[in-house]
Amino acid sequence: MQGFGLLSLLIWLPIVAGLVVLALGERNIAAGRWVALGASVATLLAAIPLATGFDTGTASYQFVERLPWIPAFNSYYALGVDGISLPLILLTAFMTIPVIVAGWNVIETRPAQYFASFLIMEGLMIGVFAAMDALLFYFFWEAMLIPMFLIIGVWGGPRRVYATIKFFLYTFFGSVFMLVALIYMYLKAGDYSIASFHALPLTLQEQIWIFLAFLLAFAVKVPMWPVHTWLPDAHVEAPTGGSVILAAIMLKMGGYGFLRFSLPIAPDASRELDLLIIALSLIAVIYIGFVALVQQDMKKLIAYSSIAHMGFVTLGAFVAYEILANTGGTQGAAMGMDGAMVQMISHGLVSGALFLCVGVMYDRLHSREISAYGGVINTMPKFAGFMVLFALANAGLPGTSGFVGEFLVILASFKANFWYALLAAVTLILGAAYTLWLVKRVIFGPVANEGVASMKDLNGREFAVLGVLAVAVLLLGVWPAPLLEMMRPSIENLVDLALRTKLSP
Amino acid sequence: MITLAHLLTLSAILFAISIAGIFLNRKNVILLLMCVELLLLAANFNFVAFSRFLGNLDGQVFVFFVLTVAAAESAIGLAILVVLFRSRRSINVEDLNTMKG
Amino acid sequence: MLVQILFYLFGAFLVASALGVIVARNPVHSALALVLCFVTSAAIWLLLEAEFLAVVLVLVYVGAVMVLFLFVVMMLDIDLAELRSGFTRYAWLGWITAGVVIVEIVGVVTARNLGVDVTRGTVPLPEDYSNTAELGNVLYTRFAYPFELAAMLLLVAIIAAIALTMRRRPGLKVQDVAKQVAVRREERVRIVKMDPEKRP
Amino acid sequence: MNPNLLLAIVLLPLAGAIIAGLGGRLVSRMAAAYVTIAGVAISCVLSLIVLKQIYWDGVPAFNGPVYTWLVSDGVTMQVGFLVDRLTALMMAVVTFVSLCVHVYTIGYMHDDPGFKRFFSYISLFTFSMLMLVMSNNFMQLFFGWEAVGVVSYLLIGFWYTRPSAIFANLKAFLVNRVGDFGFVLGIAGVLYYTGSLDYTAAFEAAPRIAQESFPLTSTTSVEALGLICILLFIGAMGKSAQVPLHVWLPDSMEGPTPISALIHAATMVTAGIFMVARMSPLFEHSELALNFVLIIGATTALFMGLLGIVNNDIKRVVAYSTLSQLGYMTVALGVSAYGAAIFHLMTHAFFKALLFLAAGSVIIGMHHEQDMRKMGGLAKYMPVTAVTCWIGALALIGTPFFSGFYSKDMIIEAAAASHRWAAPYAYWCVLIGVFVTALYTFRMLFLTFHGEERFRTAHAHAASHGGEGGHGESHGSADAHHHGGEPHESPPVVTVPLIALAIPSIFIGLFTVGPVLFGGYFGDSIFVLERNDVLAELGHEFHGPVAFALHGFITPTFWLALAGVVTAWVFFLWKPGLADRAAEALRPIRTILVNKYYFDWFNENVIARGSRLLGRALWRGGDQVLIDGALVNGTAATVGRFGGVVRLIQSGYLYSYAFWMFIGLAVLLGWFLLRS
Repeated sequence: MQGFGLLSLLIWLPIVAGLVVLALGERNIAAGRWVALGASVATLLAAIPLATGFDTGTASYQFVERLPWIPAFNSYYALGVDGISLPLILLTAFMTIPVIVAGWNVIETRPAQYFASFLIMEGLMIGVFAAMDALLFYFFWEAMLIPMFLIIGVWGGPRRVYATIKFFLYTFFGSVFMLVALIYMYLKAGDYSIASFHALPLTLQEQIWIFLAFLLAFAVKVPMWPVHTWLPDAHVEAPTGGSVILAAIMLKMGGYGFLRFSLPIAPDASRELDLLIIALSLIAVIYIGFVALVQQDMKKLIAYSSIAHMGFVTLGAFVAYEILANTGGTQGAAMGMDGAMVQMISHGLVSGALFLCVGVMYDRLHSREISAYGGVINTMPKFAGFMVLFALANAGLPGTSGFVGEFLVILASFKANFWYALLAAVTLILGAAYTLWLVKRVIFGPVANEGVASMKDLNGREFAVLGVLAVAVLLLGVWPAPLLEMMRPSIENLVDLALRTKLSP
Repeated sequence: MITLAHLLTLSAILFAISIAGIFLNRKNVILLLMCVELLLLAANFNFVAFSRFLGNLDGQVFVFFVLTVAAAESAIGLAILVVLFRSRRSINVEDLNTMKG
Repeated sequence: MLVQILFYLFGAFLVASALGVIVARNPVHSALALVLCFVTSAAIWLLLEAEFLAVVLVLVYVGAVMVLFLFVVMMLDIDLAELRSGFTRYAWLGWITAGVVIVEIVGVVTARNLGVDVTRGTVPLPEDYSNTAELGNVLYTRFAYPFELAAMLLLVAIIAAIALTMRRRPGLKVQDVAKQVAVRREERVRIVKMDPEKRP
Repeated sequence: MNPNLLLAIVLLPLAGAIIAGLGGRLVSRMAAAYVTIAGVAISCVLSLIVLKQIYWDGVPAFNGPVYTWLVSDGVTMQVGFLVDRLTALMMAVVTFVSLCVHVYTIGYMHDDPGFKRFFSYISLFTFSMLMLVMSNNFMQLFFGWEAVGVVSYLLIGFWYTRPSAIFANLKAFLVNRVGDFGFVLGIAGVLYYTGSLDYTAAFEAAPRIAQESFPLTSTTSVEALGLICILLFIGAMGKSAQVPLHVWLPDSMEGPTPISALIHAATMVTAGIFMVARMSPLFEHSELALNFVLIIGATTALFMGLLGIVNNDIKRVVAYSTLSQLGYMTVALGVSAYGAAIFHLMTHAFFKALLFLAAGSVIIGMHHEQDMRKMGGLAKYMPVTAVTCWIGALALIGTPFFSGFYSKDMIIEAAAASHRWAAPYAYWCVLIGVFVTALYTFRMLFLTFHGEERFRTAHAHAASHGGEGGHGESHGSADAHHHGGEPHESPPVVTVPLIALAIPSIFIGLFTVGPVLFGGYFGDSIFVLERNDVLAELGHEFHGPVAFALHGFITPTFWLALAGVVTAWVFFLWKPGLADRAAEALRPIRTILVNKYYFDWFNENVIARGSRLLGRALWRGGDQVLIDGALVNGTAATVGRFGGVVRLIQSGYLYSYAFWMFIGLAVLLGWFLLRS
């Protein structure tokens, strides 16, 4: 029980701070901003002991807290963290600071509420990752939508209402089926704790229905191929901060859900339907890769590239069964899941940074169209350096974090089937194509118009934000060992859970 | 010898005619109210028939109450009619469609 | 046997007058047809030895309600020409459905005898049986409470009808006795001090 | 050999790059130059020491980890060094050529605003190349592979304001990425069979993998080692610009000349050759792969050389010659004469760097004029450049006693001696290649240094730039400022490296052919099966370099080379008109050559435009119409329409309500009746 209350602190500190900022209101927004920044930095500092105190020896939950929440449903306010959720919590804490700093004086309309909603969302997101109780998970999962809905809805671009309603309905539609599955399992298991769900014996038919319910909820969040069309709209219309948080953290909910719920709870159904998921992921990688190639709007292009990258996450998570079928051994299954996890973290950093870059340019020229820019390197050399670095990371350059995840997933999927690896590896070409073509049209070349000529280079605040992210991307690319070491026991435990069968012989 | 079937058939006919009267009529609201009276009469018919054939007086008592309700209903119906006439100058059914969806 | 013939006679009369109510062009004619309906059904009820109700029917309905209808029809100077627009275009559809419903109700009643033996005759009544006495006996004992309620209902109906239709026509010079009595001296008398003036 | 020494060799250029690159105002222009040059110089000296230790002092090869990159699912991936004789040689070549280029750049880039940035890039390049060469596992090899790709991307697009430069660097990076696509699959294959990414594990497992067959589809399966080696070779094709993936090298001439010399002649392009030599234990066990390599190499050697004849941009001619020489090296690899390939790689590095720098010096002299048709008779004005260029040309075409001869002839004879299935085809391609090489090299020499001075008449109609001869050469270079003024010899800081490179171009072959090829220099770093060891057979008749050179005079290659020179002399010096008439006569062939076998057209139209069309179709058709239109907005629209219909029932008329009630009653009764 060491570090009792740390997780609750991590969840409720930002939420309370958000309320304080809200209370401070628009008049003394200056104080509000500093409170917001202080709170997010405090959350990160509070997360440090979580990381250092984390025992990488065991796969069991740590920093566990358990209070009765709704006795009627036998549901507990149970929090705990293990190798899978810890990196994501750290990513959430880490990414909120750049978002707040990025939106410092850029947001004019109702800034207090802007910062408040981000802080509250940070708390809720950490709650999603830390919840050990399914009902609590669902509570945070749905609550998290509201701030995002407001952020896109209030501070978004011209078509924000359409985008935010589409975003909300899409995600909500998916997660309602998940609630049905959770209730069904509660009725069978007696309580809502995820651990008991993992152990709950289920027939194949039940498992398939539950798996499909989870699939719908998480596929929308990932987003997987057919249900992905909300993401480009949401990104295009969201303000810079919103886009960063949406890309950096909210897309990981789907991946986390697959690893935490679908695989352990419905292993046999996963084995039956893994080809479906692999097919969808490969489609996401290639289909979306081509679609990203022809985008004219920078944010849409990066949004589509996130979908392609998240295709790797789902591929990595579900390749274990095919490896078992093909090689008979489980060697490589854990590598796939490692790759999926690292890809999530690195994608959070890289696409978050790319959105910040687009935000920096948007603050100066108020346009997201690629055609509006050209030769930005001439007037903003420092910014161009960062942009090229993040673009290369997005294209998966070794030495940056983008490469680690893709490399591991490709290696693992080769074990499953040569053609999976081949199709997945296509992303090397497509990824480089659309990202560097964007860079060519926007960054390189002669100065396109007087708008670009008038752009000033990065100011201190932006330089700090992008600098921190660049260091993170390079550090994770050059030395990913500690992150993988942190996840190893939990991933191995997850592989055992996923590959066992729940059907009594 | 009159059997229950005869009476029930008769009241069914009355019932159907009154309903037909309601939706066939394009003329005026008064006819509507009259058809409602006729409807209630058909209902009373059944009450009396069953009370007589089952030898239980409750049916007939209930006819009483149906009568009171019918009276109250027609009174208020006509009052509404009068107010309607004052404001609309016509009680043609075709004009009364402001509650359209 | 006579009862049978009478019943069919009255039945026919009843249906004819019901149709008359609907088909009549002039609302007054349809009101009168409705009166005929009530009277014939009272007659049939007499056949069923429910004489008290028959009489009540005639008194209450024909006496009060139909009179009210006629009164309203007469009062509102409805331009009859406009009313004669007749039935809707697809009136035949209406009749067909009415027919279908009749057949269905009869079918339901006879085919699925609802747990009641429909072909039985009426229960023979004892010699000194008086429908009114029986009714009175039952009405004021078991049904006293609903009886009061019915009375209250009628009261409410009366007030509602009056509230709806009562209007003060503007410009009527009407004496308001209450106000006249409540007048005070100051409102009516005013003493004015003036200087004496010479006659021109 | 302690690891810190190796670490120093690798990290010094990196440190120099970071200081020069990110120094900003703290580091002045010249300071940046000196820092990077110092870094590379020290690492060059250290690598020479390592070469001495390995070769002369007999220090055992070093193979150890530096740090663990990551551990995933029992597979430990680490950054580590494997320094044996092969690596030592490569390190020496890379650092020496890089040093020369660093020095040369001071002169060449003297008045360029991106001076510091350029220095940081080339020393970053040296760091990546060293990481690639010295790695002891596939992951770090891939890291070096891509890092080198990125730096060449940055360097080709160095003058980023030139649209043609940024088009060329994107093209280069994407074509390299196509190669890396195959490379990463090869690495995955190695991991699949050996469970680890280290070379040692892979080399030991090679015989076992050779027996296995890899199921490509449920029905067909292919020889496992063959598949892996071909996939790895695809990576090499991307990097060393072999036929289908060669399209980026000519365009990479958009970059400044020093990098054309450093990257696109001496070092980066040879990474592919080095990799295949390093993977010799794998390649040796797979005939399928070696035949594949042989065919690709031979095709590149011959057909790329032909392109050199029709091109008029001096740098592009040298680029095509690099392509064809890379083809020669690949042929050497194909016939299992890995030693010869590396040996040719080394000698080629020197004289090709020399030719590039000489071309660079000509370009400076002609004030950034690259079109040979506007040169001529420069020998009088630029004697040193002319002489060194002559030396480079003679070495290139393989005149006996020059270094080129030893390595190229060795390859030709190895191809002749090898009894591999595709060897005869390779032998003939390589043989004809000698004639073609001589033709285009001396065409270049005669057009630039001899013949009548065309640059004067050029000023008269300076405007008519375009003209025939390789469309797409519109090199409106940003710094092509003034064309006037007499051609002048380049400053010493340019000519000194020329001379420094000219000396090894002549003698290095002579001195090193014996010990390197036949003295068992490579020892265990290159593994060759007995039956394939072509070099061993050649070794028997080899009695010293001089004898070999004399013997060279009577071999067909010498006469072919001479014929090439004579034809070049006839066409371009004696009767210049003859060249145009010949061009007319062979019009159809000429157009094919001018369009570079339509590779560029194919890439741009079929692949690039095709994928854009596919992308637009998928986006418009898939996302917007199908998913968004039908599913998302579609459902919303249908709900709206349905509401519209239902609304009609609320007509407001009393009778219609009654009617619907009545219908409902009728239906219910009917159902009740039917059910009974």
